[in-house]
Amino acid sequence: MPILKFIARRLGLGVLTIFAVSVLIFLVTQAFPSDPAQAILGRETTPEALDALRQELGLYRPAVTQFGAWFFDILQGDIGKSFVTQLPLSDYIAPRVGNSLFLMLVSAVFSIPISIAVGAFSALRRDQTFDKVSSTTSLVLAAVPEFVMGTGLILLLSTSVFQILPAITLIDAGQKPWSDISGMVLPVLTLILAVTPYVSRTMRASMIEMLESDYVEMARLKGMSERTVLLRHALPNALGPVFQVIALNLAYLAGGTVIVERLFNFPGIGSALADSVRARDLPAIQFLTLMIAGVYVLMNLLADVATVIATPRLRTSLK
Amino acid sequence: MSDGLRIVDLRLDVEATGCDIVDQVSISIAKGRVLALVGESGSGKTTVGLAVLGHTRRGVSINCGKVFCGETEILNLDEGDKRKVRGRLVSYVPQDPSSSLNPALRIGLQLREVLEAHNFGGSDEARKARIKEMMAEVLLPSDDEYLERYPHQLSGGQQQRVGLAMAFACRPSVIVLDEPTTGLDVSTQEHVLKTIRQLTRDHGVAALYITHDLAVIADLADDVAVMYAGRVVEQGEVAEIFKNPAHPYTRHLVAAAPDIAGKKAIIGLAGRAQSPGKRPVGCAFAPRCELAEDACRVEFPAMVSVSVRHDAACIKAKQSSSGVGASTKSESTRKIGEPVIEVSAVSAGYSGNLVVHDVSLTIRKGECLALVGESGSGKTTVSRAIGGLHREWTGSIRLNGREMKTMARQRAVADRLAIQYVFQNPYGSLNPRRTVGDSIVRPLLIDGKSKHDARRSVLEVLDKVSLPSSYTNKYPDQLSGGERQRIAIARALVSEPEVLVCDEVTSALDVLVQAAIVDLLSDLRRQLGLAMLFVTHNLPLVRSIADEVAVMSEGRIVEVGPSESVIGNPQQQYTQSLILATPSIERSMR
Amino acid sequence: MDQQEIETSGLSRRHFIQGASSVALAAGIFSSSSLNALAASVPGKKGGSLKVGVVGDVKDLLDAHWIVAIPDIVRLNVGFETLMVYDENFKPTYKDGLAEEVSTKDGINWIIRLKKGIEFHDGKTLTADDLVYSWQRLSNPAEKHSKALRPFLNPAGVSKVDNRTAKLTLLQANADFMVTLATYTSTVVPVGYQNYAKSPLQIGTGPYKLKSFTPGVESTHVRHKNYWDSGKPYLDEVRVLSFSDTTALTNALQGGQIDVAINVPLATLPTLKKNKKLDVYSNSAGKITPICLVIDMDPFKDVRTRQALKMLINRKNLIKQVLSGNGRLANDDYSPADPNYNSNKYPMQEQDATGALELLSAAGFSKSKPVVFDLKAPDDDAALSGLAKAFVEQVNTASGGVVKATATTVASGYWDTTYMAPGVNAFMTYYNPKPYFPQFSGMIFSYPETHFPEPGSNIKDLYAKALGEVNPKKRAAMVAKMQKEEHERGGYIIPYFVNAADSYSNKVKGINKRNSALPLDYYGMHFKNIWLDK
Amino acid sequence: MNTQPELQKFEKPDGLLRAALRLKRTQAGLGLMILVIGLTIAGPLIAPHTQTEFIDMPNSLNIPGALFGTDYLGQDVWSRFLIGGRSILLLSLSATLLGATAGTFLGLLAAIMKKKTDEVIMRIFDVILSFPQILLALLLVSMFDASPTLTILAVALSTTPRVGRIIRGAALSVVERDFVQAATALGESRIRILFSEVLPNVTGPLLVEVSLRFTYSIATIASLAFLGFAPDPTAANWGTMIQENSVVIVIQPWGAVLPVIAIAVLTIGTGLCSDGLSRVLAGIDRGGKGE
Repeated sequence: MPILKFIARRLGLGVLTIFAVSVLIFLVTQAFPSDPAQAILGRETTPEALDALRQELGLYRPAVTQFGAWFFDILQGDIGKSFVTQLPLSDYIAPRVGNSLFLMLVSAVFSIPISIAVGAFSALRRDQTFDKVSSTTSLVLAAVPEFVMGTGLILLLSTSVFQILPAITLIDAGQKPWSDISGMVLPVLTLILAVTPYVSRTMRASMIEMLESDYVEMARLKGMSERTVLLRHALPNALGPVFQVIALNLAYLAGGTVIVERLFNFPGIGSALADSVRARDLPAIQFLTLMIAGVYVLMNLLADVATVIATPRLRTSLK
Repeated sequence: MSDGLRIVDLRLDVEATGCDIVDQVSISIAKGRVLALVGESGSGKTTVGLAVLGHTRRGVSINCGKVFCGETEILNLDEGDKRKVRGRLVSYVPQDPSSSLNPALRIGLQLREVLEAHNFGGSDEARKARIKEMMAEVLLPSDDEYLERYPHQLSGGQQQRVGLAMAFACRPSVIVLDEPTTGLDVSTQEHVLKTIRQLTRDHGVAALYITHDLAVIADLADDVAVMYAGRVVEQGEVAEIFKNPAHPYTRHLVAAAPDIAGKKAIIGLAGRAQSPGKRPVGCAFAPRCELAEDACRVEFPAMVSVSVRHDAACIKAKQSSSGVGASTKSESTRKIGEPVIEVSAVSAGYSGNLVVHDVSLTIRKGECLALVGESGSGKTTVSRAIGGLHREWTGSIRLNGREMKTMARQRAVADRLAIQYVFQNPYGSLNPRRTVGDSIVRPLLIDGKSKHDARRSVLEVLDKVSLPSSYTNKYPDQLSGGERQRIAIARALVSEPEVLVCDEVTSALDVLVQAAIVDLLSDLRRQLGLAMLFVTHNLPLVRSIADEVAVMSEGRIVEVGPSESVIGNPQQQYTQSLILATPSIERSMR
Repeated sequence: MDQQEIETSGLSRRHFIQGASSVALAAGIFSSSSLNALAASVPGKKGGSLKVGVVGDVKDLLDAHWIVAIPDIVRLNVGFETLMVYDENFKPTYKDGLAEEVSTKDGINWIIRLKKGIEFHDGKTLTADDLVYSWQRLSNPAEKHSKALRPFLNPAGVSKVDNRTAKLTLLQANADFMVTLATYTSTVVPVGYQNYAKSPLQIGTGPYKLKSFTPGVESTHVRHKNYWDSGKPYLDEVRVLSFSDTTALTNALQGGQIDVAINVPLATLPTLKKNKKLDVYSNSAGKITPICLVIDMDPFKDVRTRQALKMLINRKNLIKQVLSGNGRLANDDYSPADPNYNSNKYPMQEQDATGALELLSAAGFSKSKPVVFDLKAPDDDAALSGLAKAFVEQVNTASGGVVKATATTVASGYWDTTYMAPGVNAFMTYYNPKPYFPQFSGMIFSYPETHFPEPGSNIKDLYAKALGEVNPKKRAAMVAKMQKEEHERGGYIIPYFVNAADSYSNKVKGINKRNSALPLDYYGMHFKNIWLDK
Repeated sequence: MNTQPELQKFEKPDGLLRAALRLKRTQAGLGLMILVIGLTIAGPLIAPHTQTEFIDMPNSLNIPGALFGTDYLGQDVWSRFLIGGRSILLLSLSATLLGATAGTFLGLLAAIMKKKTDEVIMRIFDVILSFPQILLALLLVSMFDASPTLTILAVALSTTPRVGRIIRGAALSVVERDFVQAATALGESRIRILFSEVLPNVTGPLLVEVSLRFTYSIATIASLAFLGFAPDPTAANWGTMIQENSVVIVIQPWGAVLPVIAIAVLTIGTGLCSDGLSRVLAGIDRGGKGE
């Protein structure tokens, strides 16, 4: 089964990348100026206590050993304790993963169909009003930074102009991510506005390319109905390149949302990272960055596989 | 004999500018006959072909005219009806099958959908049967496994056959074939042409065959329409056209077409047809026409009948004074000297697997050796090895007895400059960001010549390739294909090499230009006593330029010898089949 | 950072009453407090869940005896109670405390008797053993929170008398140890208590029992069914939610997503006050945000530099600029509610550039050789970073270039990496209001932030003597001496007293609007007085 | 006919720019950019007050001499706005240029060296690309400090592989072209081929990518400031301003609104420009790349 071999190969590559990523993260956090032990005990401590803790944390071991220990613990699913709370990180992160996942799902469920539809339609109506409007809009939206967009939305919908939506999300611990729907409107909206442009523009471009292609012209010359021409000949081939962008954006939604989550106080991994950075909680920073990078790698892998499966030329040429 | 296809006074415009691409085109084709629409690239052949199906490319619109397929007028139909007609009444065979078949769909489906779209055969069983039938007719296996294949799993020839099957699927009465054999090897081409002839005759289809290859026309078509700058300048029966072409342009075409069985000197014509909008008033060919007089520049000449069913749009059509004199160059002045290049036992490959096996060649001073073969025969690999552009090769290549290193970079400057390479695609072989002058002068600078001398020799060499010195400051994309190829040759010559390796140098050019370039090359060889390796898949051309020919197949040299004898009476079975497969005007006229 | 404050001072009753009136007049809130007393007397409706918002992060912790940031103070107060509680005049009272009676004859031996029938969250009855365990934990030298208590008490000094009575034997006399008993971190915990990091089981006697706690996110506390104060608490549960910043906090309050917002930025007060649905209460008891100059480091080694800087600032403008006017002038001193406040009657320091410049040039500074330092502040509290920026701007401008100060706001890890870190010579901190002695000890023993006093100073002995001194006149004299040294040589610049502002939905009832050591009068006395009017 | 696409692909760079400038969107984009850049250049000169000077009661509007009132610290919003664009612009510009240069070099190198070098470079790119741009920057800046140098390096680092990939892709198709072969046949040195044959033919894609990256650099650097990681927190900075003043946005919106508008206008401007360029370059416009 060549496809499996291909997936395996890509998987291997992904694992290698992740490993390199983890090394990078560890190097950066190792170079971290202040002393973890100090950070844990605060300044209210004795040299003895510091020394003891450094021993306990294994800070006296050579960096390689430390890295190895850290990496294998994570492999075994033990992501360790927070430096500042001394509590197992999993308790802190697990619910937030759920929340972020939900946020990502909701945003994706809305943005992806919309963007594909918009992209395809403006490709069909190329250089007509709809196309002009939609492409300019998406251009503008793509350019504006999320926190600017988010602040704008807060101004518009929850503070200055209208007060119809809560400016922040409140998901109580133990509660399901969907417990505060009204509070999720703004973050989701911001993310949709941030993601849709890319997908729709890619969709438009590749759809136009397909519509220009010889075989679509041929299909027309064969007397295919316009519907068949679009749905059977143009669309499937157009989707290929879109997978890549969708994957990238999903990955972004899953972890690159630090700003948006912080802006709306959304209890996800993005804001978790922001907090950990503020508190200089090394284990949390290390794990979260690694996890987010992992999602990126995984998503790209999925995209590649999807593209291969969707493209006979590639699929059949696998060995 | 009732008309299958009748085009009346067709005109198409560029929407943006409103100037015509195609004008005053009237053609009629009887059922069961093939009319060849011939012309250089940009003459508007394809535009006409598509218009027959009521289709235009983006930005082009049909201004006026009528197209009758049998009794049905196509252009007045609304989109829905056009769709019903396309593929059913009139169908289309595209130029490049590899890009015209949907890569994502199995060929079986792509065949079936035509039938379904026109509800041909009524039942799925009937359609299945029809598909098998069609596959058989185009000589392809019709088993399900084969129908399950994707286009990219088929060879070029097979893809084109699928294209044909698709076109004939619904038994159309009119079919448009747009250069369906360009890019196919001669043997494949022959089969495809056979199939086309077969199908059209059997089913009484009126076929519009668009091409630039006169030999193919002679081989296949019943009638010819010659297009120049968007207008039909001459039409009539094939034999008529070839025996006494009336329009100067047609005469040039015929004179420029190399033929495997006929004369070997070919005569080119400089310049190129003007693009839509830039076309002169009156006869568009006038600027290139040696017979042109003021009257030609006033208005476009009307069609005059030359003889029975043979018309030409030229005021001088009647007077059969050929303006095209045959080549007057004396052959005697050519003298063959010492071996310059000795290739012995060269094997070459790509990442391990060999594509060239133990090839040996010798090229003497002033001699032109043609290396012919179908695509994938390894001829280019050999030439690249000689040029020092191929990494993976073993054996020995000697220049004047000196052993050459593998890659050009490892060779001595003198040796690099002694062997010069001219590439197939003139559009790719010049750096678009460099002026012509800069491109040409590089070799000299590498040679360490002073700026001043370099500049002088650049002007000299431009003159050699008969281009004005003003071209030094032009950029490649301001030049025509022919001019670019001249520049490429100039760059090769500027360092006064001993060996010139020409890799398919004319394949991207129109026939007139091709002839001109071939002319140029022979002249240069004569003047400079160059040793030349002329790599080509075009056998007819070989007769016109080469003294010696080496035929390659599957990485091996199958036959070597003087071109006359090899082409005239080939010894090897492969060579024979190759020559037989090559269409020839002479042969078909006999 | 108002870290754990074991207070080792005391003041006799009478002085406190004087102090009371002074505070009351200063704050002018007699009427309101009496009104609220009435309001509080009305029995509230039962049930409901109260959402309390506070700026916090993953550093949030839960320990009955130790706090770092505001969320920790709130959570501590929901679940744990002290033996005595300050009233609005910082006078320790038995009401709302666990002690029935506290007595001493010599100021060394203190007898503490517990109220009857007090139950822990787990149903266990409070006994002297728990008291002993609590005070041993509080004074255990191994625990970081014991620092300020060490001079007065060690675990050996804690003993059980009978089932409801325990005895604390101090290492030295302390005339008014009661203040220590009233400090909100001196809570009573059951035998074997450990902090949340060690055990999620947080058993106390408070009106609400911890149900769940996620640092940086929230904690949920449910009603303690057998709470000792009859009829209370009213609410079913109290939820303390952490917000990433004050913007999110105020947005949540205005969006009605939370009922109470602790410590809202003063800049937002106008907006909040305009909001009909909200109630704002600001506590003017004397919270301070000192600028700490380390006195044994350059350029502050020279006392004239310290004095010059104090003269260079325009305190009125600082109140306007940083507090939007919500503050009172301070003269680099503290504890305005204390009867001994400003006993030397120093005149308020006005901006005096010329005087300052004379001092500086005398100290050898000039435009060419300016006073250079970098003032560090955390970026997440506008009260601190704002003051730092405004202060720097003022001294630079006023000194005409003789002072070249910069302000750096530290984005992350300020309290670990910057505050009091070696090599840092100027930084910001803050303290909740409290009487003079505990504040002094906090700044000398818990947090020698400015490294005050200078070598050879006897101010520490003076402090110890003053503690033991029962006679108010003699004590006042000693305090005056101490304050003189602080005023002349101290490293703190305290330009004003901050009004700590809190805001809550007007559905929230039962909050006693009076000044107190903690916001909202101890958060409505551990939230037991608060009820929701639906 | 069949040569049309090639002609397009090989527009000369000046041709590209000029052609792009004929598009309305490019003109508009350039206009917006010039507007904001002009503001950041002229701003500090025309600012009525210094960026830290105390004007009046914080968050108050209609104060004489303070066009848009005072911010959370009683400073002049208008002056801080005028001054606060410069650092963002300078930082993001230098970060983009640095990243683009590195990316171009590595991309070309990968394209022409092929085999191992290519593999190694691309893998390294993959690793960096596994981080969202803001994440990588945040990680570096928070671990050390938000000094200008580090900020530039952090953003440049995340820009390099993105530019590199594009350039490599463009270069690969160029390297295959015959004129590069011709140069090889003449025995030109690799470096010379890289810079005088290949580079001039990828300036189109490069230009587009750089303008696109510039947009993202601005966004990233502003976002960092918004998160509190500005090189100089006391100095006026649009990102910081939004963060500082959003708490009082209801009573005094300008402190946050002005910078919001400015950043939006700037990024939209650069966005329009890059889109115009890419339209011209590709004939049809390409979609944006994710993140």
